Amino acid sequence: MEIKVLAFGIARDIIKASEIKLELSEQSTVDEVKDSLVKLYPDFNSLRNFAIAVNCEYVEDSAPVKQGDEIVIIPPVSGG
Amino acid sequence: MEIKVLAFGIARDIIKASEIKLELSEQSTVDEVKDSLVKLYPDFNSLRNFAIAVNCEYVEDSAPVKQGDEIVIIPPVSGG
Amino acid sequence: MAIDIQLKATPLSSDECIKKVQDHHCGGLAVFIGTVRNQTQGRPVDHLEFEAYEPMAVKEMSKIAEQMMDRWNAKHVCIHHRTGHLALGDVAVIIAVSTAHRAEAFASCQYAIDTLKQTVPIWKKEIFEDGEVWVAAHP
Amino acid sequence: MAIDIQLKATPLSSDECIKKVQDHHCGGLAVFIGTVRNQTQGRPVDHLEFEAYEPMAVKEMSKIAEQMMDRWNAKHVCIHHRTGHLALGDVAVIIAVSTAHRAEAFASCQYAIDTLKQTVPIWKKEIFEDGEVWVAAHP
Repeated sequence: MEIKVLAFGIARDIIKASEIKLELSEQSTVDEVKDSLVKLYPDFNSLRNFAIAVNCEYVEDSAPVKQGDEIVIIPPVSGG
Repeated sequence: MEIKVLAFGIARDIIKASEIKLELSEQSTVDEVKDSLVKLYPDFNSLRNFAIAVNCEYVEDSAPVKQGDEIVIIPPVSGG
Repeated sequence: MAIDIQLKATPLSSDECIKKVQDHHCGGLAVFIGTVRNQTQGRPVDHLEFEAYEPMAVKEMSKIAEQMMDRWNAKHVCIHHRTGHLALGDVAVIIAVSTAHRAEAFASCQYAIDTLKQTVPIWKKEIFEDGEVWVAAHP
Repeated sequence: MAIDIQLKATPLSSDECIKKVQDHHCGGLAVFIGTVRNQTQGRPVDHLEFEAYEPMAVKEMSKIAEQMMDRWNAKHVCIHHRTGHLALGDVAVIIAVSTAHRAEAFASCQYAIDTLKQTVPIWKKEIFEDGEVWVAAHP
């Protein structure tokens, strides 16, 4: 399946776009989203950390992702 | 010696004036100021506590008072 | 470093207090605002009167500000306290402080209001339709 | 009980936030104001850009407000956060809370800013004359 991933902050600079489409096997998890990102863009390894939000919630790496989910890369936050 | 004592808040209500003159022996202390007040106005016993300030500072009961000092009755404060 | 202590008979402005302590070298700015509440259960308060022994009240509030600087490295401190006639809901006190780090802003601001309520010679009287009472005077 | 959460590209008003939480049943009203500082040592910052993943940022700030109500009995909570272009000294965030007792106001306000800085998806970039950097992105 093809999933769309949105990027903010330094993640947008790393992928040089505000969204990217990833080709993942059915029944993938957040872990596989992260692996794909790091493989395509090794600069993600240089971050202090990065999380993935699915449908506006932080989720575990083992959480499933499916087509149509709003999947967002959350680099280290620095608000406040 | 005669000393002047100022009163605020409920202390002013108790002595029914904003100041009172007390006749004390030379080399008196705050303790004697308090004793005189309680003797003259037993209602001071009904307060949660009361302190005496000398020249704008809280002082111990053993502190001396002398003519010309600014002596003030400080009933329980309730600002803020 | 600045300390601004005021006792005033006119309404307090949180905006004014905040402006006095704002500093772009300070990551923490905390404010406490004390509002007049009905303290005597079950009797409707008409209004309140705040009275201060002014020179000593200012001196005690200045001591608090100095302690905030000594113990928590507060950079700027502003303490404004109302006197005179207040209605329920009016602001009686504002304490604003700025510090390099936010934990110190909260800790010093809390210390300030806790200490103010114990040491600063200011008294409030609640006035009811049928009488009045000095708050906290009796056990 | 009221919660007011806003992400806005225009200047924040402490006055507005305080008004939203003022309540004469509440003895404690605490405010935290976060001002933009120069975070990268030794390089003069020209300005900053704050970017938010808006729906989730609002949701995470709402969660914080709900926790303030659940854990500290906060009565009213107001959290406003800036986005877009900010200069040094501009206000980036205001958190105002009112509670029955003042200790809860301080504790919940401090929890709110500590948590916001860890969980709310907002990012700031410092822009220098000769480059820019996303704050806190790298170890």
